Amino acid sequence: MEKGHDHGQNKYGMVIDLDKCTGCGTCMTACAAENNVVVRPDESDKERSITWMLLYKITNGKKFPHTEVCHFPRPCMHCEEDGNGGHHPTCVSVCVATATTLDSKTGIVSQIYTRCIGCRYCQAACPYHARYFNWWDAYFPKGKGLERYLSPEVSPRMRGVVEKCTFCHHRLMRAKNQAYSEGRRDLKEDDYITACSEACPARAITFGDLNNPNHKVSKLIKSPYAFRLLERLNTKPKVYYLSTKDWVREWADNPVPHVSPSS
Amino acid sequence: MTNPANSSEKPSQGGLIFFLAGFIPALIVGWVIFPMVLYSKQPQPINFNHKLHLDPEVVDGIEGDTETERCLYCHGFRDDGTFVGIPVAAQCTECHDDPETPLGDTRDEEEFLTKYVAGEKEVPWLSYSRQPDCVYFSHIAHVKMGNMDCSVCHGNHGESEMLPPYKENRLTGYSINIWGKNIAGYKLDTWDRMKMDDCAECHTKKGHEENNACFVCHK
Amino acid sequence: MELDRRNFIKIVVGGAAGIQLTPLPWKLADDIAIWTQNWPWVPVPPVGEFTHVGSICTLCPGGCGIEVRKVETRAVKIEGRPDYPVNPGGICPLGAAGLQLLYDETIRYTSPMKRVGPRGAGKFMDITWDEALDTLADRISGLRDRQRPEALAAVDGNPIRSTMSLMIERLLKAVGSLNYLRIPSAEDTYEMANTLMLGTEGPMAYDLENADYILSFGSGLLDGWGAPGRVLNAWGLWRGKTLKKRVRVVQVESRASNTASRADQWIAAIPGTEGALALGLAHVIIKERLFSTEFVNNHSFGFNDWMSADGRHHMGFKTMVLDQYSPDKVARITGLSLREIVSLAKDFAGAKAPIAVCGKGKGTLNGSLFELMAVQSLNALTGNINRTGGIFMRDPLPVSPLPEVELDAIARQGLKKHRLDQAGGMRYPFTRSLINSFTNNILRSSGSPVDTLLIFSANPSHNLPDGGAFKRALKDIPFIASFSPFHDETSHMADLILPDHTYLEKMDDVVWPTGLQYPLYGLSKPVVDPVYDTRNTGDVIIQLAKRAGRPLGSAFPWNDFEAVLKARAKGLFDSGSGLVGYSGSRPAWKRQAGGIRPDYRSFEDMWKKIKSGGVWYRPVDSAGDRQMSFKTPTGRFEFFSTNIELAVKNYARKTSEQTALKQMGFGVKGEEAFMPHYEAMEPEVDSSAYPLTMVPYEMINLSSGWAPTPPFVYKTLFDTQLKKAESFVEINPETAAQHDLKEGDRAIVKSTVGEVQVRITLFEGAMPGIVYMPLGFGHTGYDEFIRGKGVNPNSIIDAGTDPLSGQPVWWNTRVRLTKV
Amino acid sequence: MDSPLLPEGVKRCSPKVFLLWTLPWLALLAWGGLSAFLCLYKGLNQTNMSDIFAFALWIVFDLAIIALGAGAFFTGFLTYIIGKEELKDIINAAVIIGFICYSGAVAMLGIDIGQPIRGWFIFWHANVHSMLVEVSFCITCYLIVLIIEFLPLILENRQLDKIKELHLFGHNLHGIMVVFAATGTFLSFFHQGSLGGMFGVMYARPFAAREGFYVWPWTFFLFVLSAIAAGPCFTILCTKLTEKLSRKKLVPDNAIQLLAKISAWLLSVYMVLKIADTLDWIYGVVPRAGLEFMDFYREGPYGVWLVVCEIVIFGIIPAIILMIPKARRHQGLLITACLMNCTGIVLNRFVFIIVTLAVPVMPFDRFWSYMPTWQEWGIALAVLGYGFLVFSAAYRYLPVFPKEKELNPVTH
Repeated sequence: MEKGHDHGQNKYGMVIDLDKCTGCGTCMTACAAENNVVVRPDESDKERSITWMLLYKITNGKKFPHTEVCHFPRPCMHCEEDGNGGHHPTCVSVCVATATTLDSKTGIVSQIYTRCIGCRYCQAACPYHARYFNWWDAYFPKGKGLERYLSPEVSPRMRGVVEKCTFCHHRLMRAKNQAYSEGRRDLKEDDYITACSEACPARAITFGDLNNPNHKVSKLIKSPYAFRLLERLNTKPKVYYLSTKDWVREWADNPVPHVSPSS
Repeated sequence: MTNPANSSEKPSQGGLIFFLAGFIPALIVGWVIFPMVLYSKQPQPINFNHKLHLDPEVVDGIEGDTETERCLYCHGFRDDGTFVGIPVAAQCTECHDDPETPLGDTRDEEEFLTKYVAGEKEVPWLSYSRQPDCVYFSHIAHVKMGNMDCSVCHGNHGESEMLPPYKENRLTGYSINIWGKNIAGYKLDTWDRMKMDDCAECHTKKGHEENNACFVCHK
Repeated sequence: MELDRRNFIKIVVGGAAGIQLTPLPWKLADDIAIWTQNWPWVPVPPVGEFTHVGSICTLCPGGCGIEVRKVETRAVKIEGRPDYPVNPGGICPLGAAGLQLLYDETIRYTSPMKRVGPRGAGKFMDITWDEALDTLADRISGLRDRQRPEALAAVDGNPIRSTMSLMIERLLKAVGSLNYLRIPSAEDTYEMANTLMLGTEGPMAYDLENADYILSFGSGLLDGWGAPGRVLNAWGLWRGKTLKKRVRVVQVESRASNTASRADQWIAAIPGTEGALALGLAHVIIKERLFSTEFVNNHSFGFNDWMSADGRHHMGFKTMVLDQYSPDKVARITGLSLREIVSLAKDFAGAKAPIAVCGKGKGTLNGSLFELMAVQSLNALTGNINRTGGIFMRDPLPVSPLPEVELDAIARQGLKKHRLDQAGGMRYPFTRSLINSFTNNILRSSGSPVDTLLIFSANPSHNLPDGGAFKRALKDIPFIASFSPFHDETSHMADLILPDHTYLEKMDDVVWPTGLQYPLYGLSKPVVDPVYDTRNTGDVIIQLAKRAGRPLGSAFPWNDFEAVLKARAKGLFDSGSGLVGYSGSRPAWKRQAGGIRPDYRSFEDMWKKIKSGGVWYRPVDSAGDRQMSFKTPTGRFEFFSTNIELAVKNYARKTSEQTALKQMGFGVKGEEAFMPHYEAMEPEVDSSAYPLTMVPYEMINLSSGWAPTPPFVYKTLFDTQLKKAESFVEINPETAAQHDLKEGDRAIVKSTVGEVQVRITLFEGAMPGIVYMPLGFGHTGYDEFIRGKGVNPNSIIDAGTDPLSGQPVWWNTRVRLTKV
Repeated sequence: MDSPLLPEGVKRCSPKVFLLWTLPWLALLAWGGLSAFLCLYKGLNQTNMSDIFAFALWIVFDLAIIALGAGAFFTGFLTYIIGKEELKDIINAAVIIGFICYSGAVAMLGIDIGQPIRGWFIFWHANVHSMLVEVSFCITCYLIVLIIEFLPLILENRQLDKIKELHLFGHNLHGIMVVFAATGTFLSFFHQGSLGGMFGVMYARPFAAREGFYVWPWTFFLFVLSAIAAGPCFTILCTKLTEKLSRKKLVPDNAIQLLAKISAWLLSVYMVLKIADTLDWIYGVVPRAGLEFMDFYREGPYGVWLVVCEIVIFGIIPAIILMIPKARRHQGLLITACLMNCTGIVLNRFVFIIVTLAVPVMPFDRFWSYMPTWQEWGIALAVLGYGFLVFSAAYRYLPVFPKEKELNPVTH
């Protein structure tokens, strides 16, 4: 347990080791199951299928048999800034109804479904396609009983609002309640981790407080192989990646080799 | 259609009367009728006497220095820190164990034992303070860590002998207890209303503005 | 004083003014704001007390540990179990979405049913369990009365060695039928290879976590092979090390699968030539004398040429490999470069703890026997057997066998009849079951030799690589009873449904997860009460037997399936070893300091703990290292299989050895046949009409086995794999150019047995000349989430026959590709 | 039959002809009505909008007509504040066009958002940092202003004018019109700008992002300029069309010419700045994002030709035509130039919305393209129909063009 991190500022963040990631997709299904993400009969329309965590598949473009493949798991980046030095993420500063904000205490970008009016400006502003609009009513047909696996910790969304990865914020609340009942205010490192990092079989996803030097994430981001997506845009994401492969790190930020991606 | 020309020529008297003819009924509608229409009223399935159950003389084991401690005797916390809320019948039967032999002599207890305990049914209590699904509230954070008394939000419920009828706002579907007892929105006591602004007001007063962040209370 | 326009206006103004002075407008605005947030038809999950139930996942034979999070009685989330030895916390995409299989009512049979519509239409009517059980019991007794017990057959998809599979085999035996069919999987081939070379029927045991060099012959280590939770965790460990110390992973596969494209080295050999490559590597290793003389000399048989008792000279493995598998020849066969082969051999032999892994894809489908033997011989050459970071020769799990069935006359008569599939016979002496030849037998004979077919935990009409033959065969069978909990394609052909619980509602065992290096017994338990009127098939079999009267009833003396499981577990206790608790602090694959004392007092205590913890296991140390008592006839690791030799001689009693080999389906002459060797599997198809090869491939995020793919998982598929109702095949841009196909084009893939329409996606990682089609699409059963998505490669597979094992060769169907 | 409603001393077509004329526009409205119902009842899955194309046809239409509607405030500004008397002859038309454009735009926005019944949250829970909030506020207020500006004209209808109160009311309104003109100008300036700002501030979208002055990216000013450059042209087009259809001269040439001249200058200035901005973007924003100009046009239907069309063909050329007095006096050329000018503006809005969203930002993402559904077209075109109806009705029943009588003396 670390001292003084309850009233101090936390900055929760994620480090994804692309060398370990096998592209199995467990992070995606675990996320969907954890967060009551709606699933429709056809999920192949990638422009409209809701995936808070999404795998992008990239190849090094080399000819057979020198082809290499790598997957980029992409949650919400929970950016710090808007890319122009403004201290709101680009999606937050554009929101008309204050439905999404950057929590200064956790560094998590919230999304309030009952406040959102569905103007989708935030989607246009987000370069990571991390935000998803509910184009349909939640799919829970009568007599299918699908609503029975819904978790009460995350409220299901109605049609016409935007949703996105919340770093499993409800798990932070869960962890706090647990700590409180044990008479603690401070959280231990493992008390609060996201569903994706918990489920990842290859242990590729590490989650923790970037402000806490003792947390694994803080150590990992010091690696020479650590980088962030679109670093050049200065959105200051709190999701970091690790890869020892040069071509992968190349892919993460412009300039890009002019080959069309296979994802 | 009356010809505007001549109507404008004819001088009209008693303007004020006509004005009041609109004004006064409007006031009545707004202050008297509207509140009656806005809220539906429903009695609880059976009565529960909080005062009685909080009396150490009557219920042994209930003693505790503060009233809050006594409340927690039934409305307590689970090991994972979540709040029990309205107790389930199983909790009641720890004392009211035998349907045949009531501990008191009220008809409510009798009904409770025969209808629910014997019939192994839960009592369909109507919750006065249920927040909507989009709201997250941690009792333990407030009561245990924040040392707040139950009464701050729930008032003197513990001293009541009768359960008041449950009133629900027809538009929002929320209980009047969280949606504001006073139709005009005046707040005489802290427990008159439990809306977002009330939570925020208290957070701010206690110097916890950071807890007004959206995700602290929304899920 | 009339109410003219002016006065009317006054009233209105007055009213308007008055209303402003009441709460009405302001309160209303506020309430409406909230009202707009209420969407009554969006479900609101009930709150309640959270609990966690630990169990294991039996969606695949991997048997990973799962922890189910519940709210009151509802299960709301499946997570990996950190306190389970197989998969410390991790889980696979299908396992994480398992609740959708439990709660999606429209893919489940909610009670026993009998068919009302035509076969395949999936129209059923609810019946009672009594009616269902009586119907089937009468049917079986009827067969016995007519002295035709062998006309009862069963297809079983339960993992090999599992208690359920024993129960089913036992039922048939008690009735008097040998026709117990298994869905072929890599496990069957492993078992054969181990029997022949190590002399044990125990499973393959790879010490992956401790190895420092993994040479995988097409095993989809990152595509769902073995226990995914365990293998992917191992991958994480390998990659966790510093760059220099990293475990080297080499993948032999023709396509850049998840595994191949991430391996340190990708060896793109032509599919089906893996065995040749293994022997080519052996050649280099032997030639360069890089093999372990210690092991070869002291613990192996048939490496060098040898003289048998009768004074005849026999060729040894060494001689065969040296003159048959020179690198340049192998290079020609496999399409690899000479340099690649030589350096690979040196790397492999040079590693401290190298493992050669075999079993194609996920292992859902069978492998090739001689290929597996060839790969195993590599492990023998490095002598990395029964050594840390090698492969272990394991005895089967010490679970108690079920007591012998006492048979009545009818049963004894029935058991004298031949199996319909020739398995275990003269021609396929080492094979337990051959469902493909079973199918052909039915299709060939006029009037089905099978009267009643029982189907357990299997969906053969979709999952068998037989070009849809089994589906056709089902039409000829008079009566079919399915025990499937799901509306799968096979159950839609059934006349009677006796629905099983789903894996989250029942108690069932996992006897040694695939490929695990230490003995482990997993026990699943009901995490929720049965959601519908279903029953554990284990219980149903007992009830069925009791209804069919003596002697069947007496063959199942137990009250319920749990009693059977408990009786089996007794053996674990009697072995006097093992643990039933796992802290997670010390991985079971780590060499434990000193012996391990059992953490249970009595059998009852152990059983209680297994039921709650779901596991009994024996960590690596007590493995009896370097104990080299192989249970082969020679007591050694057999490069030269005396068993095969015996079998062939056996067959040759009536004829010459050469004709015997020919008739047994060998492509080689002489003693080569008794040793790991390579046989080219060229299908007799005009290669000008069918210029390409179709190779089905498996993905970790698409179920190719019996369990359906849960809806959530479809989110993980790319729209270059599935788009609306169409699935894609991967081909190399070069091949595409030859057929003037572009990304996204539609095309017909036609084989000699059928054709399907697919869309094309160009993938540099695909071997030119090959069409790669994913397994797991093309369902017609289940519900709108699963039905009508893509095509099923099985339906166009023209399977050859693997020599000696007789199992299908499903990886080299010749096809033609025509643009639509 | 409806003759008592017609303005005095002017000739109008027969009711039958007028009815026939309205039919196609009514049809468009019906189509739009059906589309609107589907989108509100079934949700926005009825459109081809997606998480990629969060903004699409409707927003393009909105921005386009708001830009073209700028004629209203700008002409008002010139007439009442600068005091260009001759424009009094066209101001009414300008106001009506403005009213049509803005009310149409607001209606479309109401359907475009996912939660129409929560639309007012923009004001209830406004986020002051958001350009879109500023837009919404200004547009709503300005719409009210437009109604007020439109009102006196409506009250000049022959029958309404008979009612004394209304007559007085209308007259007084006229008197203080300068106040509203000023307010309108102020509001318009800001929302026209903010519409540009909306895209300029998407700093993480290198295609749209721009630096700027204080909180306003350059697009803010460019949008204002382009709007007031195109607005008058659109007003001219509409009056010309009315003249063509009514086979009458309605507005004295000097008014038209003045507008044309002004927009010529504005357009020229705009083009200069636009080109400067584009260069600054190509050599500033783009390389800083690690990209090069051509990266945006690597794949997909949206190529460099868009830039050429927008700046050269539909920008510079009309500017030149309008600049040359001889040319702009030539009817054909004048109309062509105005058309081109308007097209250029629409193209500009299209590029900023659709292309911005179509080009990938993540290097490994792909290029997308978008095609509206009939429901989307329905709603968009309904605004067109609505426009024609309102304008026709206004022309028929109101003295829209003060000079009409003297230009076309009715001979008995």
